[in-house]
Amino acid sequence: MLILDIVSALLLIAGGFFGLSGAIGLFKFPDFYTRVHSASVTDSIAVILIMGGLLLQTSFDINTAKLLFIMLFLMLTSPTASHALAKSARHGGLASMAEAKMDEQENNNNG
Amino acid sequence: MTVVLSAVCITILIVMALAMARAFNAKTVYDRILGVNMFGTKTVLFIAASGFLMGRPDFLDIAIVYALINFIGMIAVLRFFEYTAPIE
Amino acid sequence: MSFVLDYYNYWVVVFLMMTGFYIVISANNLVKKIVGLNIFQTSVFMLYITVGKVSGGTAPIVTEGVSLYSNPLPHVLILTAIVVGVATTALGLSLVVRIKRAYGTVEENEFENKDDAI
Amino acid sequence: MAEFINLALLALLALTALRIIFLKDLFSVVMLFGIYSFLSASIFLNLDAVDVAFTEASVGAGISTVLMLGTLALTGRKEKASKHSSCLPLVVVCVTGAVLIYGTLDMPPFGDPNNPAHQHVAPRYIEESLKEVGLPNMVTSVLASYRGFDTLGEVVVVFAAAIGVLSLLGIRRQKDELVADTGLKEHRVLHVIAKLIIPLIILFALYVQFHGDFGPGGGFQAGVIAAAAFILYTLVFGLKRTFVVVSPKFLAWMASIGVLVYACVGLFSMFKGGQFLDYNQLAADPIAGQHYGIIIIELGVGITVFAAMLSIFYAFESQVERSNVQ
Amino acid sequence: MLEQHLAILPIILPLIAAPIAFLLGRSSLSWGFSTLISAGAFFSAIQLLVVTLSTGVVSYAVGDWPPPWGIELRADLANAFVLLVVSGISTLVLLFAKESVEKEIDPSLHSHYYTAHLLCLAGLCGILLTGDAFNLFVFLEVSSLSIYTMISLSSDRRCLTAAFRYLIMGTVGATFILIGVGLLYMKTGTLNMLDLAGRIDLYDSSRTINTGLAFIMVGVSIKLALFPLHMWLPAAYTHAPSAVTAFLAATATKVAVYVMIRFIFTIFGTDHVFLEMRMDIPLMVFAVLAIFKCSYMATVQSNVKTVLAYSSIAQIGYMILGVSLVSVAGLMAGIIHIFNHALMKGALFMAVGAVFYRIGSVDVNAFSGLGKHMPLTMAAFTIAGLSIIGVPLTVGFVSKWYLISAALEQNNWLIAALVLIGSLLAVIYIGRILEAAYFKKLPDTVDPNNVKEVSWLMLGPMWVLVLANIYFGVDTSMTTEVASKASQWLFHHENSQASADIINTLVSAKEVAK
Repeated sequence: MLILDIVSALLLIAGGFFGLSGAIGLFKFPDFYTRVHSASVTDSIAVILIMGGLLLQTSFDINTAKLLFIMLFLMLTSPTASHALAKSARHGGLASMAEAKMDEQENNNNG
Repeated sequence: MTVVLSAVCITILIVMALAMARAFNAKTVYDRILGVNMFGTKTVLFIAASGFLMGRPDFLDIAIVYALINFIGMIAVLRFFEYTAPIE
Repeated sequence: MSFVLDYYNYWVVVFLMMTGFYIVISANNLVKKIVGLNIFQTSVFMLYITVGKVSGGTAPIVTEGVSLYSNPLPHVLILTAIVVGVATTALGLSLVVRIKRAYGTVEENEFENKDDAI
Repeated sequence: MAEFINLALLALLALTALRIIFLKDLFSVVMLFGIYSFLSASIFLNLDAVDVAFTEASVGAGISTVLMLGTLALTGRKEKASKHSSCLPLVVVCVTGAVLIYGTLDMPPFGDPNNPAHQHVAPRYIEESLKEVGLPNMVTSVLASYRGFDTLGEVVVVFAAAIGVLSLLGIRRQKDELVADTGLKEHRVLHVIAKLIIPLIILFALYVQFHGDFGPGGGFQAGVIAAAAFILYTLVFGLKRTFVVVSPKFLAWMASIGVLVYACVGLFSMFKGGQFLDYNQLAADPIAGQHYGIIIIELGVGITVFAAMLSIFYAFESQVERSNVQ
Repeated sequence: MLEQHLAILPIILPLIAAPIAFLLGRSSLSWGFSTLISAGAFFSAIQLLVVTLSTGVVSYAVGDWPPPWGIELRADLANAFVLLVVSGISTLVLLFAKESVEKEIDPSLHSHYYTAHLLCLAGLCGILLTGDAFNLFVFLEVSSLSIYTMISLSSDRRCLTAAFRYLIMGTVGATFILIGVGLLYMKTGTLNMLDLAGRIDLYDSSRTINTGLAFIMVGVSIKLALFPLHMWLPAAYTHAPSAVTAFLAATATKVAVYVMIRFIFTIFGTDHVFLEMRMDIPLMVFAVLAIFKCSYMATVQSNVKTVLAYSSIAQIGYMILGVSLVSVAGLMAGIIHIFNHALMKGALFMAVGAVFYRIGSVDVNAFSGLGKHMPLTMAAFTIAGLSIIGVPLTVGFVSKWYLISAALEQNNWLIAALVLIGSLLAVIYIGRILEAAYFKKLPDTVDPNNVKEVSWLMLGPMWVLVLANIYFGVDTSMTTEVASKASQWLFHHENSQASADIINTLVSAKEVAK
């Protein structure tokens, strides 16, 4: 029991850490696409870790099933949402940092 | 164990606050959407973790609803955003 | 201090209610008015739920080993009120859509005729 | 810890509300409203109101937000600066707020088990409902049985809203060639994932419908979640393809039939010699009668809410697609 | 079998019929069906009034759960009387509506209209009969949502902004009521009105209860369009379809007035509201302001529907004035005026609807020469108009008479004089329209051959109301008897009854707790 608790605690703490780092990335990264990257990748790992940690706390009953369901659901939807968002931004003409720089250079060259 | 769970809950709350801050002040509207989405997924985790913290983990149904609604909200934002003005 | 602890919840809720109410009466855009109305109502729901809370109690679903439950009655009332709220919101928003089509604007100060204004 | 979480959530809530006042971009206003709704649902959860949290999350954050977004797609997303002064509203609000604060001063302290609200009517629900109605979830017992008449009224409100929205906006079938590109056509990944998870959502809706007697959930929440599944389908694939699955005409019938199912349980119990909505009359054993009654009326509620919410969404979505085509 | 269910029939009949009317779909089918249902509700209301006249109170426990745990319906003389008006007017308006609706509303929306009408009727009956404060909120919203729908059915685009304004104000009002009820619940732990009445007495001077009272009063005032909160009413009445205006003007605000009476007299108690909180002073001030300001506004409008809408607000002022006199006679005048005003305004708006049906406009100028071309309609308008002014032999006179005598009973000469002056203003605004109708010629732009009397289906309900105006103006025994009994009962009986009931409830609560 103790080992399970320790593993669970470690997973939870790691999950919290990744979540936090993702949130910081939301502010620190230079352009939108890198920020999506930071948010979505850490999101997935945090979901796996925290849900995993909580799974070990259950006594393998309906709650375990529900946790697995949430995990499956989030693993399906969260990257999809990020993907769709990035795609929309691309579609809507939002430039990445590199492109913005290139545009700027072109402008400078032309001007 | 309670200590760890409390710590995790507080961490997630901080992450939620940060995501909210992003949603409050964003350079582009996409950033705002990103913040809102992150807020949603983190709330799911928060509900799940706080359920265990409070000792009534049988309310995970609500976390499922959150995950579901968050996704649908995201899709709706993207869908209807197509029709409105270009980026800020 | 205990006075503050006993009441802070009510005060925050009152603050939220008034924020929503302020948006309803001051917003120029009709959609924002509806958003304000929703905030106002949601905060009122929070007042009810605050009333229903019993310290140390848990959710009112019978479970073994639990003897203290929170009060289920406010929960029932608010379930009803939430659904009523979304019904009103839906109707209000569809009116906004029609107003946009009929007048070309949803800004309160842009209706040409004073009688038409909201 | 619960107090701390409560305080933190309230603080976030207050910040969100304040931010909404000053934002002029309505798209962001609506998104923040979604956050507001989520946060308040978390507070409900933290204050033990699981069923309310369930409903607020699915109705407030889900349906309301989607409808608002749909409206914005039709009306534009910028609020123009208002010219008239904001003095009078501020005065009105301050006076109202001051009166309320004055009112709080005599309120019973937060969470005290000796408050009058916990002493008078509620104890019977808490202590007797398991014996009298036979369900562990007291909220469902009170909602469906003790205060079943309220719930009937609530179903009728939803029905009335659907009638109103349909009369205002109507659902029009588009001509085939015009609706070639509705839905999020570009997003291939989304198509696959949506097809994967929609069955899961409907399964979950059924679980919520029939598990409401034992845990959080019930007809309203189930109806809304089922509607949400079809809303997702419409958002991704467009109205035309959803109409093949669930036609608006069918929904109109469903919405009416749900109300009738509910009301007919009441009529039946009158017919059996009891009062309106007296489920004890439905079977020889009162508890069994209560159980049948609650299952049937929850089904009626679920049907009406599903049909009404989905038709309301159809009405908005068909407007959006129409204006987009033009 | 139906005897024991009398108290719930007026609510559930239209409630169950509404979805059926929607499914019927065809205009004439759903019209016929809803008229029948409304007539059914009317007959059960008559029966209910008869029963309450003999037994006093009819209590009905929905779901057989005893109050305060379940929801109780409680019919007494006062609400059975208002119920009679509401269901009666609803039936007449539905009869009238067929042709008017065919002219004014898009054919595909007719079944929506009848459904909304039935839902509204169910909501209004629910508000009147329920004995539970939260249930009142639910039915308030049922009726409000269907009213917004009905207003917005008109083809005039201005109905949309009118409906939206009403929706915002109405929802704020309803939310205020919700806050008030919440505060009361917080302090008393109950929602049943009788139970509340007894428990509020225990906390007479609690700040929470007083705040709750204030919020409920403001919320209800918005719903009944008391003077400074009336902004939604003129636009809503002006731009709604004629049949809807006739129905609303005669019922919706009256029901809200009754709600106010109920909250004041049976829940909070006169001592608390009037002696302690001095609510009678603001009510009286606003009522007098309503009478003058809105009667004046009525004299300067060019749209006849707007004139009548402002006149409605002024008339609501008379009702509230009666309540604010804090006497049995004053309350009785208020209740009589609820009944009488429904008769007058119903007839007036039906006549205006008939004019709109023929002319397509309701401007004062459009009435020119109609006295000759639509004699029956204009005769109806004239008689109902005289009733608004308060000419003897009409119900308007009866209302004014009782109001003035109630004021004089307290030696309040000022109020009596103000009521008389208010009537003079009514002479002006009704007179303008009558002048146009009888002393001006039909404008040249209108072909006289097209302007003829409307059909009997429209004239019939109108004249029923007009004859009722005269009948109840001459033979006042029925209305005054019911109103005086009701007001005496509201003033005295309920208090003693409540305290007796509360003791019983407390005893049984203890038993349950054991």
